[in-house]
Amino acid sequence: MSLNGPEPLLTLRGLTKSFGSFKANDGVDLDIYPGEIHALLGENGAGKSTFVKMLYGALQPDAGAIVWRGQETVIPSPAHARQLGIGMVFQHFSLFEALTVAENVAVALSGDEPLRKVAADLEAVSRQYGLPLKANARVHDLSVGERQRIEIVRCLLGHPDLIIMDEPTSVLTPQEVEDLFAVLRQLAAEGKAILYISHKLEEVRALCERATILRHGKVVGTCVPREETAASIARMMVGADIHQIRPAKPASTATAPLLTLRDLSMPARDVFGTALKHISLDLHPGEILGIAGIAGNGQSELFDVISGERLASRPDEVTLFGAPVGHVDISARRAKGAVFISEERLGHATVPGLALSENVILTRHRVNPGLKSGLFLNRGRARSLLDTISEKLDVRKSTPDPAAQALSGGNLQKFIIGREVLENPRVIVVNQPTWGVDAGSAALIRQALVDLAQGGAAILVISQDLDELFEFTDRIAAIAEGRLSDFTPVAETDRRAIGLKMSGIFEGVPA
Amino acid sequence: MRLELIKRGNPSQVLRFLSPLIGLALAILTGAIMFAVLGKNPFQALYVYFVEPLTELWSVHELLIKAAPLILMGAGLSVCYLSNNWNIGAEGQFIMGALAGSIFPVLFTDVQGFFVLPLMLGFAIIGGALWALIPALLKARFNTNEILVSLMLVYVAELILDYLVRGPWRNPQGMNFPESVRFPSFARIPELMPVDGRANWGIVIAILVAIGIWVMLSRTLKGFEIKVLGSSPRAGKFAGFDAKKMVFFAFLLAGGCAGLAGIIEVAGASAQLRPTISPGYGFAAIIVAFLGRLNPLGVIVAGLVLALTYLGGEAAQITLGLSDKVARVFQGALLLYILACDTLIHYRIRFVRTPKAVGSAADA
Amino acid sequence: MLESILLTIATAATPLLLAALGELVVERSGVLNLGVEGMMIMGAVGGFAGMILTGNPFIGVLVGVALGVALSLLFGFLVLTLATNQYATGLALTIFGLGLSGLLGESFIGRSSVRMPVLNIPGLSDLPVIGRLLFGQDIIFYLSILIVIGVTWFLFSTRQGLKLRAIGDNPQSAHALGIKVLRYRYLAVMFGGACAGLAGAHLSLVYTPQWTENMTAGRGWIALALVVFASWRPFRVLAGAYFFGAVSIGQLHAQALGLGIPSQLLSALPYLATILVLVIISQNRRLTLINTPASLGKSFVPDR
Amino acid sequence: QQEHVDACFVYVGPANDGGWSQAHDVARQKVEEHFGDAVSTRFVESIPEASSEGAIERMARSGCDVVFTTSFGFMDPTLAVAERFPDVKFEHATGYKTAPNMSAYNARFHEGRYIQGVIAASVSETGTAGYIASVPIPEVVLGINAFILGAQSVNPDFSLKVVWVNDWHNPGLEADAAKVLLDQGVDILTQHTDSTAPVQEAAARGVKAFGQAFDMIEAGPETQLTAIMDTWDAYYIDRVQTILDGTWEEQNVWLGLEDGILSMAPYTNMPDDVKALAEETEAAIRSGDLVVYEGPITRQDGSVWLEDGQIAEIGELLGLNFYVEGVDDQLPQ
Ligand SMILES: Nc1ncnc2c1ncn2[C@@H]1O[C@H](COP(=O)(O)OP(=O)(O)OP(=O)(O)O)[C@@H](O)[C@H]1O
Ligand SMILES: Nc1ncnc2c1ncn2[C@@H]1O[C@H](COP(=O)(O)OP(=O)(O)OP(=O)(O)O)[C@@H](O)[C@H]1O
Ligand SMILES: [Mg+2]
Ligand SMILES: [Mg+2]
Repeated sequence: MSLNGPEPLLTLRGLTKSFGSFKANDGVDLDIYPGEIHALLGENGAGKSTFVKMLYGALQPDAGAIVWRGQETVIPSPAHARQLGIGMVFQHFSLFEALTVAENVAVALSGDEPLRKVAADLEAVSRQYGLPLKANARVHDLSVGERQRIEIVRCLLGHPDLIIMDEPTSVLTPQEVEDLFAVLRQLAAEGKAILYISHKLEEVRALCERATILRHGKVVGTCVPREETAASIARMMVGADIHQIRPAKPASTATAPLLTLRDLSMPARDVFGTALKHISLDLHPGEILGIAGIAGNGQSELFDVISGERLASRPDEVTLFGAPVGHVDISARRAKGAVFISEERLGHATVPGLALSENVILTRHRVNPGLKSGLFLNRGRARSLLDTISEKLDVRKSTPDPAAQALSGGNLQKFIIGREVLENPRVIVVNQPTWGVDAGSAALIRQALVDLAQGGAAILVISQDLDELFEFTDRIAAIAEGRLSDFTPVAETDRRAIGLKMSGIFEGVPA
Repeated sequence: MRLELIKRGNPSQVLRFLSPLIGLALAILTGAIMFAVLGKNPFQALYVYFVEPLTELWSVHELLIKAAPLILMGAGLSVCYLSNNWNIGAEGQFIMGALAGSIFPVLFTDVQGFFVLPLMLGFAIIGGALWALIPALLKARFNTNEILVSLMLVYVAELILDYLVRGPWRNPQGMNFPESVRFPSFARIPELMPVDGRANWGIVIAILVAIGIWVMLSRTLKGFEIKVLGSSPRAGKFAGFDAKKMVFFAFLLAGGCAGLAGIIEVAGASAQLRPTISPGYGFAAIIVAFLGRLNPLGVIVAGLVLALTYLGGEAAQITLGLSDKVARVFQGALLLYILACDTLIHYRIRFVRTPKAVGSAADA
Repeated sequence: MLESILLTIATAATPLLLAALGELVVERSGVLNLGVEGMMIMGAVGGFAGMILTGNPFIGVLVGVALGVALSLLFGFLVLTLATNQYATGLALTIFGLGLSGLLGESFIGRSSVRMPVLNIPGLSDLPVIGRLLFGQDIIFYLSILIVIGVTWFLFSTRQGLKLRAIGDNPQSAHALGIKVLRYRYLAVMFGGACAGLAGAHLSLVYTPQWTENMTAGRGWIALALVVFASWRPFRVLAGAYFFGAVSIGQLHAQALGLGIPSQLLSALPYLATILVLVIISQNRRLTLINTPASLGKSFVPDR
Repeated sequence: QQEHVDACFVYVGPANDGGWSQAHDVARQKVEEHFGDAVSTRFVESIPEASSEGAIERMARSGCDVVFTTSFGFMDPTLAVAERFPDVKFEHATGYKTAPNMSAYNARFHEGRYIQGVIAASVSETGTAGYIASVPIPEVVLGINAFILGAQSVNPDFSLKVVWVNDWHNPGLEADAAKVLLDQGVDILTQHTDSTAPVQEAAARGVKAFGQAFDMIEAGPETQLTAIMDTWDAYYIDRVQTILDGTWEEQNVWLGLEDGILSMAPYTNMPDDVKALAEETEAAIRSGDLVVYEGPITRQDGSVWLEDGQIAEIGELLGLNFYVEGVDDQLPQ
């Protein structure tokens, strides 16, 4: 149990960090004891990643004290943190695609052991904790789950006493999550402390002994998660009640589908991509379909071919409103009344350096006639659209028309959703609608989608977040290695069954 | 002590305007120091460089003659660089445009009349564009590095020109010297104000083209497309823009501009083909494009500034006996300063002390 | 005769090889330095000036290398510390280097110099055909071969080389792991400057022991092409440099044989060959995708 | 008559290029030395032919009494400026156009090349020389022909290998060309390009070579046979004097060894009998007893160009673009 040692392993006092005039962390206090699994919770932008990066030496605090094993310490670099015995698994992978697994591990080790020894060590550790890895595989050939294992093994090879994990489960199947939890419990039993960041409150309740909650860079409370409900923890994070989604009435599938895929196959884009194999689906008006799956199993390829960013090999592999569009480009598909919301917010759904109003033009120039007059752009119109979007979806921004990169992740996602749904699209394809978005914003986004379905739109949701899919979709399928399973009504399935499908175990067309 | 960059959420609009001016000021300061080191009075030298060439009308005409090709090519190259197409072969496109445009006065000497000049301009645009098409095609089709291809083609174009004026296109009455016939008056770009100086309508064409490109970049969907594909190709594709088509568009536009500049040079100031027809305008245009911050209106100013450094270089040689290399060092320094100052638009700069490790472990 | 033709090719290839190897390391770290030509010409003027002023060609080499490094530091400050556009900065560096070398070199034009001495390896240099080629050359030639081996060993067998490749692949990740991205990149850029400077010194001390303006004559650009040609592998750079040397010497042989092909066409051959090879190489998508440093040409600003 | 003359020079390359432009600049300095305070000089260097008119005009406007424009490509721009500035005198080198205030001057460099040919054939063992040529213009073709004519006067079977580098000044390329020619077995090297690289290369292999534009003996102390030296000072001093005297007149001259506009560097590194033969040949050319382009001369294709005793017309020579017999190369047409 917690508090099993009188001495905390790590004590933080008044840790403060500003970016420019913005205080990301403001006087944060925290104690971590050996052998405990400690959750760090908070909305998007609450300052969790900033906080742990300071512990790992990747950022320098502006004020405050770090006390490690009773001694006040400055941690100037990650190398120093690793020497002290602090290891970290990053929210965004810090892997090198072109290198092998062993090289990826060796890069982060302090010593100068030969690669062969590193490879042997890592295979030993990976066996010990049940995280199988091949040392000579190249990362770009690996699945996301395997990549996560590299991160963890790399961290463990430094023999840390404190392990920081920033949202490690967002990319794992339920089965993999359980395996990971087993590893973490084993580590805690060995006396190591674990600082665990997650937005998945049920997981936190299952795993963590204590939780510290951040809001706007300040500690707003601590709790024992097991003694709380997900809703009560969320209330502490947001400072208000989380809105419950009103589910849509199940739609009838008697009407003609608005979007169909028929035996869609597509070779891999390049050596790093996934091939799509014989995918079929029907999407009816008023219906929300969910596709579960671990990233890297063909989701982005599927999204690209439905959106028309990549063309199908035959026109009738994709139909929209009954017309074959496999060879029609993305603008024409939008013009028909479909919208596409991609998972990558910066650099795909938006241009980071352009103002939001220009980012409105980005996907709407062919659809919204008001944005152009003759050859010329109508920027005033774009700005007024932006105002409407901001109001409807509560997009919070520092100036009236900032660059896309100046928005926080959750606000940017709200902008993107608002931009796409403004003109009541009839088909919506969305990839990872709330990935990394906090509970409050996520609820807002999901409600907006549900309302659209209620109004007769057909919605396809691709997501790695099973909770999300179970919360607001009608039927769920899973994608694995480019193959798509059957859709099952939500009421007739459960997380375990979908989890199995996500690992590629399902009937269907042969691979 | 260490210098650190802090990203601004929003680019600074004030500095967007000020940064080239700061760069210019720093370059002038460097120039002054360089003059002092070379034993010249820096104030007098700066006067000779930057003011003297503007004090006489004929000299202003010379300035316009030099500025015209720089502005034309700089404006075209801006579109290339904005869209992330690294065309550094404008010099070759300039030459090939000049060659294509010269077909009429050199080969079809009996084709005469007012329509010849427009035909020459048209052919020059096509010639420059076709030469630019090669790197575009190789980039779009085979993913071949366009920097290297466009540069290699400069050497090839120079050799083609050399071959033609020494061989088949040599003036039959020219004592076998390497030059073409002199272009007859109907094949020449008319001079603007012949009483005052030699400047021709080329500068007017250049400025009009630059303004046209500016309108396209800032006001039209095409311009938006150029910026989007340049800064984020994936987002551009998502917006329905075709990156491959943009490769062609940018190269053809820049090549056409360079070709037009080529014919303006040979049918304007020099009136004939020679083994070398450009004193490196195609490379100087790269400086012009960046000096003008890839904005065609800025390019107009930048073209004039750079032309001034050429004239100033000549004036400094004649008046002060300063080597012509000084002008070239100055041009390079100017470009480096402008680039450095551009950083201020997107980043705040701050000086920090490196933190020192304290605590249990040995210093790393 | 064959031996001396090979020697001629080796001399033509050595400066290309050196400059390309330096650039290879720079690009492996994710930085694109288009200023090779500018650093090379500074190496040439530095090498010659150092030799004239001290009478010692070896000091000349050191001065050439130092000037190459100095210019590369200017580049590094701009693109690494100030995060300027790498393409534009490299171009500017070339323009600046060509101008500055002209200014610095004014008083050295027309001065004659001693050629870099040849270091014969006793016994071996008398072997037929390859003896003088491999064992009877100047120190810069030996260095060029050692650098090929050294760079290969460094990149693929050392921890620092691994870190350098990791940075070229993904500087964000490297930074998160605590690798000092900018420090590595600075060192790589300086190594590139040193190699370009050495290549320039070869031109003004071995190739043609004299100083003239623009004497690099576009070799820096060829070196850049060779890096792509070699898909970022040191031994392929070696092959590419000797191939290019052979093509450019070969066209002169064709002329001297009086084959009657227009000399301009023959002169264009090396450039056309470069384009052709670039096209062939870039067609192999898998090869380029795996070897191209993924962050090449993109600025990286660490957050602290 | 006037008290003071401001003489100005426009160079195509750097004033210290070690070749063509430097030769003019050395002559300019000799003009200053010769006249002292009576004459001042100025110059602009590295003026690209493509955009020279502005620079020439700037000179004309800045108060020059005479402007020497020293590259063929300056011809038409000089003419254009001359028309606008009738009171300024212009002197253009190596062209053929003149105006009332514009003269043309050139040197019969081929006289020196004939002597080189004589020497080459006398000392060569292989009977083949290598010739590094710059760009195919009549002057260079005349030089190649004169060289082979001189050589054939000693050894009728003498042959010549030519490599064009398409540049006047490119040390690297010139060195490569030298090596290639030496690798192909020539044992004499001559050049019509400006850098010392070929002489250096020849010296490195102990092969005899001729210098160009300057005495390049430093580059090949043991191997340079002689060099054609561009000595424009004789002409420049002469022309400036006519301005001081008020007797300047437009003219079009093609001057030779006898006029001092070119001269031969000391004959070195050759047997005494060869040296004597060279000196004899030079004297014969100076005296007019020997005319380089005097028949019988056969074209490369075997057809007769000049009958026995027939002397080529100046006009034809100035525009010559074919080889005579014995040149192992083809000229682009
Ligand atoms: N390098 C930086 N420069 C400027 N602002 C930053 C920087 N890094 C983070 N921020 C800002 O600081 C705040 C806290 O960010 P942080 O990444 O710590 O949040 P988080 O709690 O981890 O959020 P999430 O749940 O989305 O991961 C955010 O508003 C973010 O935009
Ligand atoms: N177990 C250890 N005990 C003490 N010092 C160590 C230990 N392991 C590594 N170090 C030292 O810690 C420092 C950081 O090591 P590391 O190899 O990660 O970084 P580096 O190579 O110095 O720098 P960079 O991260 O930029 O490559 C090194 O100076 C290393 O000598
Ligand atoms: Mg975070
Ligand atoms: Mg290290």
